[in-house]
Amino acid sequence: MNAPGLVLIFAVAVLYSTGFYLLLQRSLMRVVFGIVILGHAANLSLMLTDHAITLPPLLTGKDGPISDPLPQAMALTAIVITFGVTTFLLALAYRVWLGDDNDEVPADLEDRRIGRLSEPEDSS
Amino acid sequence: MSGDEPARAGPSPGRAAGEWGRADRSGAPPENWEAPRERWLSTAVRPAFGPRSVLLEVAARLLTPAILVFSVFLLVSGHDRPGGGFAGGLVASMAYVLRYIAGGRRELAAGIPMRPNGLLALGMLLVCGTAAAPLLAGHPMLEVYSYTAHHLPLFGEVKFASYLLFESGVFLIVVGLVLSVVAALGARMEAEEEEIRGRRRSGGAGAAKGERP
Amino acid sequence: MNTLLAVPVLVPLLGAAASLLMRRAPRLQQGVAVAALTAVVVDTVLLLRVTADGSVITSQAGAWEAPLGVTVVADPLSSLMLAVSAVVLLVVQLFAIGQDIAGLSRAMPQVFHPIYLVLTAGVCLCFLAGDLFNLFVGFEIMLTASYALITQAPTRARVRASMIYTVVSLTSSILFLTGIALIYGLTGTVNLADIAVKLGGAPEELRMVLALLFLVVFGIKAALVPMHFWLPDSYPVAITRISAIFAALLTKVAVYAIIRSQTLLFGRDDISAVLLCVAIATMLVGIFGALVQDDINRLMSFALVSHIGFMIFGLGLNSVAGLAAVVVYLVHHIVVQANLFLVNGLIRQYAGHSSLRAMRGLNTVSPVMSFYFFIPAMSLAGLPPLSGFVAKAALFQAGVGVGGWLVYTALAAGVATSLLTVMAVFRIWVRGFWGTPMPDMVEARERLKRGSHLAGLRFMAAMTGVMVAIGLVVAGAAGPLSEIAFIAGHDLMNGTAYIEAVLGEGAAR
Amino acid sequence: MLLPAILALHAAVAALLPLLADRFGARIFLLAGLPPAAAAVWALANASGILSGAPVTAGIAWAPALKIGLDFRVDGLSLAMTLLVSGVGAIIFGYCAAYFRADERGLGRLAAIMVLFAGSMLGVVTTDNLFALYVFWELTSITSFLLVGHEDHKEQARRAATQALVTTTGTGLLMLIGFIMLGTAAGDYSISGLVADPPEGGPWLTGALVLVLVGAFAKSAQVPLHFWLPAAMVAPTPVSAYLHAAAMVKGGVYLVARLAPGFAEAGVWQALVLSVGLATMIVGGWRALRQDDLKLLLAYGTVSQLGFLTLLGGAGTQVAATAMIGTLIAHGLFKSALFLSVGVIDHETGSRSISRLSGLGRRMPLLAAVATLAAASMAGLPPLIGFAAKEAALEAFVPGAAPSPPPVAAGAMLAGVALASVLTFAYSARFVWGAFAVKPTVAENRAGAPSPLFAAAPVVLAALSLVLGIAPALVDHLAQGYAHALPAGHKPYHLALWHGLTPTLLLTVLVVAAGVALFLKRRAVGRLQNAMPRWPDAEYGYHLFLHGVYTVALSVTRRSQSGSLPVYLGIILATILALPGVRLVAGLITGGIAVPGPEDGLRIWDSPLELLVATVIVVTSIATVREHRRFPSLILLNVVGFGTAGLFVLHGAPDLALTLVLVETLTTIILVFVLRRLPTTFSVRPDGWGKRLTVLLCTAAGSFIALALWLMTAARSGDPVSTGYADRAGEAGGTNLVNMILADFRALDTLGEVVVLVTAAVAVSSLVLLNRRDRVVDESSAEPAVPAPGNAGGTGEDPGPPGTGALALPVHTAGAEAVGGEPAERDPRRGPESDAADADAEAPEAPEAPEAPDESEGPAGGRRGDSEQGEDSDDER
Repeated sequence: MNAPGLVLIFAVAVLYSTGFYLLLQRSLMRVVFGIVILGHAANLSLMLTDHAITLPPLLTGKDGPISDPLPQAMALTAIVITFGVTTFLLALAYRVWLGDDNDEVPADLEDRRIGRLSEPEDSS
Repeated sequence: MSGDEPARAGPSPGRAAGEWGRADRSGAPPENWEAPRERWLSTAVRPAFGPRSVLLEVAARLLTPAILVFSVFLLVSGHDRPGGGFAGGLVASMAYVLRYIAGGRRELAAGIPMRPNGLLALGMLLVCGTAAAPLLAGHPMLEVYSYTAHHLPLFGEVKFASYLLFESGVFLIVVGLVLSVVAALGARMEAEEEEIRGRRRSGGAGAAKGERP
Repeated sequence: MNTLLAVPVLVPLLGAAASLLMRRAPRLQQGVAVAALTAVVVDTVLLLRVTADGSVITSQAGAWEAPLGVTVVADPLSSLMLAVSAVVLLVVQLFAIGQDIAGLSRAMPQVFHPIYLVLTAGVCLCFLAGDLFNLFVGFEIMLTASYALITQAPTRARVRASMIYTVVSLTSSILFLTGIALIYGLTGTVNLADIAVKLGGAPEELRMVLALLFLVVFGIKAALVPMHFWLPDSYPVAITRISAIFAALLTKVAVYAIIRSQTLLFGRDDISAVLLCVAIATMLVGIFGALVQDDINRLMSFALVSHIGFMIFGLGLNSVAGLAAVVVYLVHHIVVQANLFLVNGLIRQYAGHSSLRAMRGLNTVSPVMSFYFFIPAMSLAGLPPLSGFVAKAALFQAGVGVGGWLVYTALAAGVATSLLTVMAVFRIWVRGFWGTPMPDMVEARERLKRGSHLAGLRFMAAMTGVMVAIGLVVAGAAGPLSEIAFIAGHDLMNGTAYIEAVLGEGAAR
Repeated sequence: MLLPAILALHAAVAALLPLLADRFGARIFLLAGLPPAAAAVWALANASGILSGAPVTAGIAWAPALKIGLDFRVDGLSLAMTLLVSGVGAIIFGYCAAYFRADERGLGRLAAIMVLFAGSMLGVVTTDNLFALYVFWELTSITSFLLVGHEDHKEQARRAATQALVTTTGTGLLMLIGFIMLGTAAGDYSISGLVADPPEGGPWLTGALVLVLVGAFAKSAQVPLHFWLPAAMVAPTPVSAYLHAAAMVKGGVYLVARLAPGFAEAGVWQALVLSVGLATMIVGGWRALRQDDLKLLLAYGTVSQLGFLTLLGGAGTQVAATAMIGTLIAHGLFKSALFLSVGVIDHETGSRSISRLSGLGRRMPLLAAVATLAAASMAGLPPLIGFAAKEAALEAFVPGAAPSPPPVAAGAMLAGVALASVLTFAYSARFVWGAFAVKPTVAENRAGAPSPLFAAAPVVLAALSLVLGIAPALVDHLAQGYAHALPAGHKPYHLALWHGLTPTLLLTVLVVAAGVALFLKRRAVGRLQNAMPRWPDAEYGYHLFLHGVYTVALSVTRRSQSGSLPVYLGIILATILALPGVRLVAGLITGGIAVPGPEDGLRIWDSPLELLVATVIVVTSIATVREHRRFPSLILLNVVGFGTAGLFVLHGAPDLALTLVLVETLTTIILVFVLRRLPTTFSVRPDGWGKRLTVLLCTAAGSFIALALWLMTAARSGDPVSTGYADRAGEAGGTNLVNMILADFRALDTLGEVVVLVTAAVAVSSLVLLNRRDRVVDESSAEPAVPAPGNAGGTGEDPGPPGTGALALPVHTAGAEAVGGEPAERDPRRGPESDAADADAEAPEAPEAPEAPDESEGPAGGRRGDSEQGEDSDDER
């Protein structure tokens, strides 16, 4: 009886899909957006391991099932971690932009150099 | 956590230099993210966005103590109702972000009691110290100790628990994080932008007087 | 026990906090860092002594019992990893101090030491975590510290490289979190031992899905083919001390996580076939990449990828001997990889770069440095009598002992990879160390001899020498090491000891 | 336990030598000779005991759990090998003291490595553990790599060293696998135990033996793996004399002989050993016949002799074993003597080419006599030890004289041995003639006689050949010590000069006659050799192998390592789909995973509100993807966040919702800080297959995760552990469970989390708050390679090819301001733009160019000169 409703599952699927899609873009900012959305998706997934509509996990004496506090605590931790790391990613994106004057994820130069070789450079 | 203290508006550039720059052995000019670069900013301090709004600035100043009190409430009452160190810290830092948005980086500098780095280090010491203290008695780390004062005037029965210290550390760290991010991604960029603007002007006219005509 | 298990995490963190306050006193920062790391080394060695007989010790953070509170666990595998990592961390730290003395870290803000200590704590927490979510947190500490470190002295190349590194790592973190959600959804717990018990009652197919998902999650960080691309693009670009510690430790932490999860959590299902295929691909693709590189650091990074494949090979054997071989391999590889990257740091002093295309005659320029390079290079190539040989002998022995056509294929790939590794590392030797020295390298040597950097450089060289010596000690102590490795392998294959140590007698049923 | 101590002495002396080289010059070789001399003396002192059947054993535990142990066991065979390896070694070290000049480069290193080699070789021939054998075996490979490459400024030397290393370590690895297979089959890694009680036959054993033999053959330069040995002749002559005549190349022969008593009966063994040995013997002899460089002549002669030894060692009969020990000793003595003589000639005249030497017999009579004596031993003439050994060898294959090999094979072997002996005689004669004769067409060399010390070593070695020839009983004693382990023939056989008028004696006479004829007709032979088609050369195979490996490596790397982040992430997603994704689908199809029905959890929603919020999230997140303007997409992102927070509220998570709203607000503000600097729209990817594929991939991955989540949560049985928290809340003193978990129950997670925050904060500020001038730090000033005077940043160093450094572009910082003179990317390999990398790729290979002149010197020259005859003109890539 634990599984969440299909609507929410669908929402999670959409969040992950859009997050992944943004992540696969070349624009740095969209990559950051992707991480933010994926963060929501993961936190929502944690939440969905629990029964649906329930009371908050506050022991106030009210009747009724309370929601599972552990995923909430984990999601809270994850939200804050994601926030910290996202700000770093943002600073990094800004710096890439500062250096290259280009809002795109740069490709690795050495890889591209090797990619252009047609013959092994030395085989001795 | 002190509230708004206009009297401490802006640390002197020298002190700032000491904090940020000395460690850099290159002998480069000291880095001070908050102290104004007087050359370029003799007359005006721009807020982060748009023209300066006195109303917003005053509102922000007035709101700050209230927000801070609320954040402390969240911190202290976290064990029994929604809140806690994170929420409290985030709310407290909101106060500063608001001030920054309203009044620019100078306004921000005026409001904060301590450098973000100090907050971070202090918070981390608190958190880790609380975590490590039980080890001295051979107990597992992070064990919570509490002491209940039964007959306190005015408050009656009050419980002091070591997790409050822990939460305070969390609170400080969250505030420190937001402040350093605002300082880095907001104030710093702002300063750069002004510098560029000023340089462009001085390159043309040779006199960088102020921001506005 | 409580203290022993808490020190590797808390002491570096306290040191980091103190160190953050001392930004104006670099000497003091160095002192704090060395003191904290020394404490960790002493502590982890004691831990190793306690657990060397196969016992598993635990501590419940906050004194709450196991599935509720967070458990910190040390078994032979984790304490061995801790001890080796701590020693390597300390030596690299001292190397970094040498660089500071030589004035080579001028442009870096004084945050290296605190963040390095945070990295230490993160690595230790990963090894000690007895809780899946806590493992996630440990990973995050380690990764965030690594983001901060890889961007030290940010050139444009470094910023680019760290972008790739950060985004890939973040992706793996998100997937890790997703995996935790799935596991919690299925079992309702995050305590590793408890998960192990509860997964027993779960449908096998779902367990397999989780096992594979976690293989991917940790495989990204361990740089398993086909998820290895980010590593050779990012590690070589960081400054010496940082690429050394990254290459030595970060992937190994992920390998540790793979071992732990695939044995303790998913041990009852057999995904050896997948592991072996991944291992074959990783070994070959990695070493092929190494063969065509011109930059020593990049070459080493590809070789690193390739040799992760050896460890996965051992894990895929799914036998005590295989796991024991992996443990030996891990210890060997941590030391050797750190060593090689430190030597590359020394090479940069003479050559100014690490490209083989403009490098000749280092052998003549600095015989001592050539020695420091040759020993770990031999060891990496698995040539006797060094630790690499012991590890490889253990691995091949385990492979032959298991048998089966897939294992034989993997063995063949392992032999081919070993030969290609010989070719790759000796290519560095032949092209970079042999030949008539480049004139500017000779000049550089003369300048270094006269310069004010000499003391620092000597210290750096001495630390590299210490690392070489540690590598030799690992080879010499192969007896005790392999004994502990077999005990660890036995514990891993069995799992009962771990579960009962965490959850109490009889919990493993 | 003295033997391990002697081995340790080798290592200790080796460590000492580089320190002493500056002070003592070439005299350090006298010190270097002490450990081998000690080993030889030790062997002699223990000889009687060992030969009487009591092997000396010693052992040092290394890794017992892995069955790796340094166990030693010296029996008859080991004793013979020890005497050869260490005895001849000591003599050669003495010779080195005279050969090398004090100003030779890297003298200390050379001496040290030679001592290490001597120690490793001693280990090879005395150890009793398969792993330890491999250890010492590979140590000889590595030391020989360093010795061959000693003159590392020569391209030729580097190439030859690499070739030898790759060949021997590659096959060594196969051998290791073979050892492990043997050890696993027998449950024992001790060689003596393995030989005494060999594992059962079968494909397993066959495979193991083939692998082991491949390693042995490569080490002993057997056809077709022989090519590395002649190439390795670029090493200094004493090194060649030691490694490539006396010691290292005997390793494979030793291994064959060592295992023969246990495995000679195995079918594959005899077939392999006998055929390879025979082929090597003839190919080597045939090629030796036409070399111009004396050293190469000897090298091919060595190849031939090694084939001979392999043949004898593998035959597995007492007579053959006796012959093998005799030949082993004889070859070690005469070949070293000959190499050392060539060294003297080279040293005195500066040439080793037959076509340039003339009249040395007159100038160096002593040397000529010594070399002739040694060559006579090689040719198998009485009264030298070589003769006695060859007699034994012929005897071993007289059909019917021994139970194995079968008569037909034995006849073939006998014919082969005879043919090889003819060739040997011919090239021996050619050697003496080429080195010392007066040739009318060649100007006479002007060279003085060598110093007595210099000539001493060849004299001693040749004299030993003679003494042992006259008194072969000494060697016979050794030989019987080994041979008695093998099945006996019809009658006992001893090494002697005179056995009476036997068929073998007759054969010897025939051999000598044919050899003389072959020598006299050398011009005709040369023409014949030129006329013969060139055999497919194994060296060509080696180059093919290398080229193949590098081509495969390049194409794999080029295809896999694209350097593009979106591609990398796409592959990660694809892996998720390929591994757990496929598994999940497979489970659903086979029914291994239960799909919950309406009765156990399948429902659309729990409240209409949920549907509303979910719709908002879905719509806005899809809109975020489609929106390319920066601020609208930021607002959409924000709505996604708040929508998620709304779901949290519905799920009874006010703490979470509160935190998420706060975090979302802060994130938005910070995003605005950065976004206002960036372009107003994001770059858009063109529509097309790539985009469609991306959409498909992402949708599949997202759906997989959601589906897995649904199935997993549905499959949970039992309550989560968190129900325990409510019971313990009283103990902890609070009512908000989430906060209690964060601050108390699982405070360690929170501790870690805040550490992450601190680190992120420090990282952000250290990344952005750099001094202006350091904003983009120069690579070399961050870690200055060489702080050049007057250029503190070290930016003046640009060791790369010219032209790339200048391509460093100024960096544009915020807005349009260019930081002038920004020395961005100094690393020559990492040009800031692809043009730079292009220029780089096309730059000529500078490092190799200056070394071309070197190739005209040394053995390379000899080989080149030889190529006019159409041989060895291997295209060197």
